[in-house]
Amino acid sequence: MLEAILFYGFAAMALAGAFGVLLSRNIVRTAVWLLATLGAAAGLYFLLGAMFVGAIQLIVYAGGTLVLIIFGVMLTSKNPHMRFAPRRAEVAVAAVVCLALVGLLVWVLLHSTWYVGPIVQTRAQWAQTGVNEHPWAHDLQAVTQFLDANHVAIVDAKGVPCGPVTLAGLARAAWYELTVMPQGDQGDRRQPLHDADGKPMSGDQLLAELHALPPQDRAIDDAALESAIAALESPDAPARTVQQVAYACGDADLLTDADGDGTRNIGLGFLGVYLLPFEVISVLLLAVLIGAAYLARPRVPASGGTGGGR
Amino acid sequence: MLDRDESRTTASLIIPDPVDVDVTRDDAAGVDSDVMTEEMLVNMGPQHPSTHGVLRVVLRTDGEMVLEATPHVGYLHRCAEKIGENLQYFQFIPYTDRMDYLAGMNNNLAFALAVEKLAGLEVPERAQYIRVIFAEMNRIASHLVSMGTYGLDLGAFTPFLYAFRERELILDLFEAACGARLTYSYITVGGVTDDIPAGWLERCVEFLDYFEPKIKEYNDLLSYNHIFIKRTANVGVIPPDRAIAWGLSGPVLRGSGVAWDLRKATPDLVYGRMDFEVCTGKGRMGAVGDCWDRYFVRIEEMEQSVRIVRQCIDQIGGAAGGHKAKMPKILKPPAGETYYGIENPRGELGFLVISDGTAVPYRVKARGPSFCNLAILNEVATDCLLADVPAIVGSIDVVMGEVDR
Amino acid sequence: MVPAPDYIPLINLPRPIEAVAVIAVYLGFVSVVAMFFIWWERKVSAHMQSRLGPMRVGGWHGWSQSLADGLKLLSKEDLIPDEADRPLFRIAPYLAFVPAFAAFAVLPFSAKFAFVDVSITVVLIFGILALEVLGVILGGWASNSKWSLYGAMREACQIVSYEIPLGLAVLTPVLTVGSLSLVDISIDQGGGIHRWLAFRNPFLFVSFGVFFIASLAANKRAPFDLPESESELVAGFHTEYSGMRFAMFFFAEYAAMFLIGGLAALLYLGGWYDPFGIVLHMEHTPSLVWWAALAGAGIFVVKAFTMVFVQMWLRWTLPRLRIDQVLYMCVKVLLPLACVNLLGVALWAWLFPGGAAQLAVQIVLTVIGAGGAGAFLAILVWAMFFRGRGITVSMLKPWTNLLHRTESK
Amino acid sequence: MTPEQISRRLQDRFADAVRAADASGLHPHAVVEPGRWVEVARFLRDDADLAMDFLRSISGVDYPEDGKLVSVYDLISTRHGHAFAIKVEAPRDNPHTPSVCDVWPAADWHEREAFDLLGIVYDGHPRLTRILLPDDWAGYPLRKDYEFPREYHGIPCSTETNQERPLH
Repeated sequence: MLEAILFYGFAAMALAGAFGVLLSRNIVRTAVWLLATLGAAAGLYFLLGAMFVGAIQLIVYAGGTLVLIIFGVMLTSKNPHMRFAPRRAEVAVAAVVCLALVGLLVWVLLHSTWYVGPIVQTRAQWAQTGVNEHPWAHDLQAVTQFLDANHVAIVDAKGVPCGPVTLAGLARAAWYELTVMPQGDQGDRRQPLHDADGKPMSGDQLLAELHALPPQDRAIDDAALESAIAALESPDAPARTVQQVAYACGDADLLTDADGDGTRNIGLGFLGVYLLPFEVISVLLLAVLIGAAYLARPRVPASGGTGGGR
Repeated sequence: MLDRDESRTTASLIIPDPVDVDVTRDDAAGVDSDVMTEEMLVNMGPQHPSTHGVLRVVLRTDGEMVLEATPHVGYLHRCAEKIGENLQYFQFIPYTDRMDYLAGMNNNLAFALAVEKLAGLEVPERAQYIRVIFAEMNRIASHLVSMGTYGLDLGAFTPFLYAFRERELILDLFEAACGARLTYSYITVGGVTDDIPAGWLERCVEFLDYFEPKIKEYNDLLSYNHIFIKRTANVGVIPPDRAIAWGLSGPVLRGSGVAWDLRKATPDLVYGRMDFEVCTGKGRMGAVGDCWDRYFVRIEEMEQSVRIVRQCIDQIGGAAGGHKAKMPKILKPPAGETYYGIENPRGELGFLVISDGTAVPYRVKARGPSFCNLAILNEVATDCLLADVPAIVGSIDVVMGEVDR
Repeated sequence: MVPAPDYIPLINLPRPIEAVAVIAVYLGFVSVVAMFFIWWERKVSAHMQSRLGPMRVGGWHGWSQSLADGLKLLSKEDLIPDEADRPLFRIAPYLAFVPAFAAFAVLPFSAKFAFVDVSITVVLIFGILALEVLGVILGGWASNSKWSLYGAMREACQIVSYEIPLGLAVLTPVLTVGSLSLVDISIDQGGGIHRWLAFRNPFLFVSFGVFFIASLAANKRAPFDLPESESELVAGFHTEYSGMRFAMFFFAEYAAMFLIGGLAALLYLGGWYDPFGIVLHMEHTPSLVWWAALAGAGIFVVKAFTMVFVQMWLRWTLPRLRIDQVLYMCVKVLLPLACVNLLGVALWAWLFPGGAAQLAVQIVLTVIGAGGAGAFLAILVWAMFFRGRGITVSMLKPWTNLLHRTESK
Repeated sequence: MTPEQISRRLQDRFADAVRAADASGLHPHAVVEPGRWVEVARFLRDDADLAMDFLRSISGVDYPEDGKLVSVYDLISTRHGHAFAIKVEAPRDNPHTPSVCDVWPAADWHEREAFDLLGIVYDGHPRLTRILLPDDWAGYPLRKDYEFPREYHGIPCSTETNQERPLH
């Protein structure tokens, strides 16, 4: 319920901000409306659980770009009430460009496949699945079946199926095999994976269970499972922990989503798959920096105010 | 785009009324590639925390860069000179107090000496010693205030309070001698109004012993503070020849390395018998004649004043005569004129007194040191940053009462 | 990857209600602390300047002085300059006020009292603090006075340029610990003063200095308080503000001071762990887990207060820097230093696996760091109690013998 | 150099320009022709023996009975230490005196003050405007026959109806 309110609120704020940017005449007012839009975008990112991207959005856009816009305005504007009076031709050109953009946006909207699968990513979405407990709060009894490549159905201690949990969530629960905190503390949310008699499940036990699954329950194709199990049983993989099993079953970046908000994904993405574009952008920014430094070079020799006879 | 020169000539200090500027019209001449920051006329004063008193400096700035700084004075003008033409000689003494209200004793002394020279009066030796003691103590008090407010101008709040803690003790001594703490009128024509109370000299020595280590404390706290040096060294440099050409005097002149001190150049009273050095700026932290030098000259002068007062206190025992010469009921100096200048804490305070034989002077002209020192502000403050203007004004140490008279 | 302690909700209510309850506690605590700082700064600056500071308002040492200031500001007239940009003028104080307090949601006071335990709390704090700049800039721009315009311009270039060294200085501990979450960083520093990150290796030692200086600048404090420099710009960006709006700027500054103090404690000075490893031990014994949380929170607050005291100490001793010196220091001194530290820490982690040599380095640095701080404290105590007062009583003796003045010596 | 030597040196250098030189009194001075005053000033400053490089003050004095406004220039040499004064007279009704701003920049503000309070116009001064009084103030206060204004911009100035002349 809260997420719905927040989501629509942020969306409305973003739209209002965008219109504000279009309609307001005073340049500093436009900057404030832009702030509203960027803030709303950050809010949406947070709602999506992408905390890192939301924070970076705030830092870079709201804190950086916007400040520089206002700073530029302050230095160069003749007076605060400067109005824009665009000419007829300019309005026309702007209209054409905008319509083209809108068209592109609509096309993308229509053609993209909106995967509306029961992916459990955030606590918010988990709440919608009717279970108001935190997924990790359960005594995760056993993995009953694979729902799809990335999800398993889990039965808790009382045998009640607690709905789809991502392997990531499973790995996270296992990740916190609590060497520090004793298990079983009443308020403890992060239960480790237990086996039947209450001991934390080890990698081998999970492996055994996955083996024991009847084929039809295995949504994952056999080849991947076999290869994973083979890799696990190879002599040089001594400590088979749950997350290694999860890692073997899922695809490469399964484990990477362990902490749930994608920072690791972003890092791997930037330095892994998309290294080249990342470097190109940094070179571009360097050029911008040098340009700005050149533009703002001091025309009057600011020799630290030595003054003296003129 | 408003043409740049047109905005320079309009001297209107208020922001021009909103104009519908068609930003997109690209007239080739107006817009050049660089970032065109717009010049502003900024009014620093007359109500401004760092212009000592009611000084107004109109700054033409381009961003943080100050292109021109024109001081406007006259907000504290009380036409003291016109009043001087309607008062008897000794009645004008209280007016001299209010000129440089931080160094009342020195102002009285200047006028009293001018009138005594005009009237050919001979002041007893003891009175001369008392006058030198009070003049030098007032110099210390005045330099303390200038050191404290200079710290304030640069953002260091604490030295101001330490300086006033010491100044209070001097004011207590003055209060014991003449009852007043700011406008004393203690030194009058012919000597001093009253002799110093018993035990005053011992308390004065006690103060000097307490005060001497304090100067070292100020140096550690402010003078050698790295940020203070960064803010004042090489800022507002006045070369010696320009200083003399502009008629600067006092610590401002000596800060530029010119060893010109009226206590040595034209020694009056008992200054001849005192041994003290003239402290000049040596460019220790930057160029000779920068703000730091002017500031440090004042600190060194405080030490010299302490030496002078100690010597006076030793020698006053042997001095003959009372505290005041025998004065006629109404002083009618012979017709004539004289100009007499002495070394006030801020520079040369000189009085041109013209008498026409009656009991009232024909013309009294006061040459205020701050009036002359302030004139160079425009030349020094161009091409400096906005934050340097308070530093330069503070180092020139202006008292508006003396500028506007 | 050090496993984080488990996370216990304070009260087992459904999430939103729990959130509201915790917000009330956090904001209440933080605003009381901010009020305390206002009073404390006046007392600290007073005693540094050989005067007493507030003594009368509300009894002992004028403890309710900041309350009285708040009420006074409330009753003051809220005037808006006529040529000002009305809506912006009104928004600006909120934009400056809200981030300073919002950032506390993410600041963990102790293992248990981490209200929002997201694994990237450091980045979140900087995201939230980035908004504060806008409040000040809009405030300066909207009040349509030349002084506030200068204040806003200085604020813009100072804060934006100091975010880079600050960010890098924060990255160094994150790099050593390997997690962006403040909880993990603090846990890594448990178990004794030698494990504190500031003494972990020389690069971190220097990076603590860089962090503190950059945080002073980012918080417009002490030698970097150019945006509201009284002696040049009258009152900088909040020249035209009065009444409650001014109080918001004022309040936000002190809350941000507490935040900076907290961040310094968490990132470099061992979070909520005491110098002797007691709290870590308590956290391990199941029965004392709750007491460990409370003790941890207490130690964290004490550390934050000491850092705030150092900020105040600097304010009342150092004069103000000029804007070009501030930027020179940022670009030419702090930035290269921060980069070198970051590189150094990475190399250190790679070349210096640990063990005895690492422990030796830690102990040496602890002696230098803690020893230095202890020496300062000793001088402070000595100066307060043993240094002669200077003004002898006889100097202040009243002048009783004024009447019978001696004629001659 | 003693004042007598200075005045003698001046007189034989500028026989026609320097008139009555009274070197004996308390205020040794010489009266100089306005026409040649800038030339004499430059000589005073640049001459090696005189080296009067420090202009202490310029005081305007009003002598209504002689009908002239005198500018008194007090000079001193920071090199030799001797002081000397120069007087330049100007008629009272249309007082014009050449400005010595380019000889001694110090004269800038002193001349503006003399202009402001006595009305002596200094030709050649870069910005001869009022310095102490408001720009639109009428009259020159330090003149003996100055009539104190009844009010200024609505602010009542003086209540005495019949203002008696100054004491002399």
